[in-house]
Amino acid sequence: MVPLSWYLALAAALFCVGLYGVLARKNAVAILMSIELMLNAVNINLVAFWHYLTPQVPSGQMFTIIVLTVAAAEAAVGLALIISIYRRRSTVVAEEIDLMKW
Amino acid sequence: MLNEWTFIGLFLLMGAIFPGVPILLQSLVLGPKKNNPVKNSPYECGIETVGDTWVQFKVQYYIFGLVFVVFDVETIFLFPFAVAFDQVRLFMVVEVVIFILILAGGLVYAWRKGALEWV
Amino acid sequence: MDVGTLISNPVVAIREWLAQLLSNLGLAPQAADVILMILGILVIASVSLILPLFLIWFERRVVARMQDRIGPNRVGPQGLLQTIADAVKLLIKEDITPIGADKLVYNLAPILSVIAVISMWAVIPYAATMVGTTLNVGALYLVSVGSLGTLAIMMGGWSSNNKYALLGAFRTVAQLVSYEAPLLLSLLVPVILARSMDLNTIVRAQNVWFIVAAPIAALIFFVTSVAEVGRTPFDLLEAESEIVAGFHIEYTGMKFGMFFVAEFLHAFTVGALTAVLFLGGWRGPGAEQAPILGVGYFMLKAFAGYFVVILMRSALPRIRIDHMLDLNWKFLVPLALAVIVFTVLGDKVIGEAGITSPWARSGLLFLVNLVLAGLVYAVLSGAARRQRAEEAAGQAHDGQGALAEAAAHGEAGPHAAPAH
Amino acid sequence: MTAAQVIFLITAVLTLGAGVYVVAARNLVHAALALIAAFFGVAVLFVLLQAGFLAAVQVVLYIGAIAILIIFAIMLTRRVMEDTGPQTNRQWWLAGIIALVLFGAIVFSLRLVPALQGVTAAAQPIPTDTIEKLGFAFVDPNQYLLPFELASVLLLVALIGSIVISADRK
Repeated sequence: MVPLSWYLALAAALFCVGLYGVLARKNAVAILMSIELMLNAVNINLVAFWHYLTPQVPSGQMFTIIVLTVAAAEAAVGLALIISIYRRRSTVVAEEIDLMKW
Repeated sequence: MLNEWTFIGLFLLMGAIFPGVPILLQSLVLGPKKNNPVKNSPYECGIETVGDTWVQFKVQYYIFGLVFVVFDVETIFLFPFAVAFDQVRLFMVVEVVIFILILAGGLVYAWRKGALEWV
Repeated sequence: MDVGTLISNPVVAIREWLAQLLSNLGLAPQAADVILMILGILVIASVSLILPLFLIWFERRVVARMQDRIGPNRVGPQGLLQTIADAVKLLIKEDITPIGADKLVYNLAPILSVIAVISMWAVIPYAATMVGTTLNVGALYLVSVGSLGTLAIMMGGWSSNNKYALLGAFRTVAQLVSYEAPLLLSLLVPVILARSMDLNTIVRAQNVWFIVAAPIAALIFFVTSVAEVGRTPFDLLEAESEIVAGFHIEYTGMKFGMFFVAEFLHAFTVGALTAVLFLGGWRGPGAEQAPILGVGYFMLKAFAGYFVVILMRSALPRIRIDHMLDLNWKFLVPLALAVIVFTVLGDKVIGEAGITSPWARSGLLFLVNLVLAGLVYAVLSGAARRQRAEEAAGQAHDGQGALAEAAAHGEAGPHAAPAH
Repeated sequence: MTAAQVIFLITAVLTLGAGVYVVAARNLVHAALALIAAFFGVAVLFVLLQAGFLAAVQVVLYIGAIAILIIFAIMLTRRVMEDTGPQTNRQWWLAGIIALVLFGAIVFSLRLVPALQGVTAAAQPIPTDTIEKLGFAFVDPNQYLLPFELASVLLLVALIGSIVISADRK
């Protein structure tokens, strides 16, 4: 069988890739995609812990579904914000969205 | 349980090979290859293409996607509930009805706000 | 090998015989399992890919009959081989990739669209013992592979570098994505009634066909499924007369053929799924004892569903885009939500009251549906009456205005003046 | 090496590769398609972890809904397609260092937890009625009723919020 540590390492790697994307990408939509990657990494962790440690209790799967819900809500609101900003200012570059300095 | 999913995995693989073979057969072996720039240009009923392919689309399309995502997530919650339906009591069913009604409120809001109109 | 079993239950008999053969050859049981699986997949996949050859002929003949024509009747007996001739024609056509197209995505899209449809057949039960695999999330699996089809169309439309194709892709989102919401909701109703997402369990639970207990859900499921296929009256994503075939405008040869095959197989799958979820699937007299009969019943029901799809296609005009969206969001989605609320409450109350006879339960749920239908009728007729009243008031107002205007400009109006 | 390990390694490499492509690709639609591949890889991992329901949900929700929404947003903000300059900001090297350091820290701290070492099989057999338990847990007041109802409120707020944000006319 696959050891638990493999899943955890993969999740950590995926999380860090997502983190790099969030910090380094200029495009706001790309940043949002990187956040989705990070959420997926978290989900891998939750399901892996559920499978290996507490398979009798549905908590791990429960939280995964809650994370999915939050991810969906976040994507919906985030993309709506980006589209709205694009329509007002014709840009989706995160650095140029500096309304506070306007 | 893994056995069933192995079947699905192999099926998806085979589902890619089956249509892939005739496509490759046609494009690599059987079909003629006499390309020219005019033949390869985008088809617009014989008229030359003007401007960019990326015409601007309405934000209206996005709103429908948005409402869909919300209802998609809602239904995902209801599927395990449906499977456990024999165990749940009547008051738990009422809880689910409240859950559905809260989201129906969202639909009503979108409707009243005019977000569901195609303008 | 028992001949009786071979005739009445061929798949299991052949499977056991092959397993015996493979273990005699000295293969490990797991390897034998995988080989049997691959054989099963080959059978299901090739049947579902050869089936469209027949379906296309069948549909062309039926549509021709509806339009008082004969349809394909030259190649082979009754034109049966016409589709094969067409496939050969597609095979020897030139493969064109338009300038500026995204090569990888462009070539992947038709394959993905076939995968999306063909994969549904992995979980559809043909008979009591004949099913690709019993997945405990079967119903959800159907939706998940179905959503790959939406993706395939978007990929095809985006990668073609063509305005019409992109427009088609966007209409796809407006239509396929919108109609997925009521599809999911109506799919929930048979799952509630059967307390399982496994399709074979859903079929076994139908001592009384679910169409009795959930007629409205069945109707919603059927309509939204047809919309998901994207055929008339819901063919806005292709709409030859407006956006010249939409997302597959640039596709030629076999790639176009694959979109075509996927569409026809999907249309038949709609019939098959309606049969499985609402019409009792393979159930019928003697189907438990002789599964081969079950295949017959299943195919009969699936073809009945498919026939209705064809009738809809040949009888109805294309729906307008705003009407299409209104039908979905202002009618089907609220109705599906109401059906779920009524069904869960009704079913639980019936269960708590201690009624277990399947006929009584289905009958009571049918009454619940009837009440809901009455409510919907009352709401709709009320809304229609209000709208008519508003329109009448508006028209009366307009009419008076027009009359006053005509009076002000004289009898003939200003444009007729030069003629005098 | 068992079959499960081989499948895991292939899936892990493909998922990570797709993830790297998401953050590195210049063409955003390609990045979104790579994101879909990563989602699919995670679904395969869920299957390996015997969470078939979550795998199906992952495909329905992430690929069927969220990814479509993202592709859609990319198509609506079409200017981003014309971006030819660098797709990363000036501090990309700093971001890389942070990500690498974090990865190192996580792996290091994982090695410090003795409870995680050598876990290669599930502690208890995986129950066959996971979905049923999940469904019951959602509506049982003693378990997760509050998150369940809160989820619907969250979705309602998200729906109203995004309609308000995106429906304003210029």
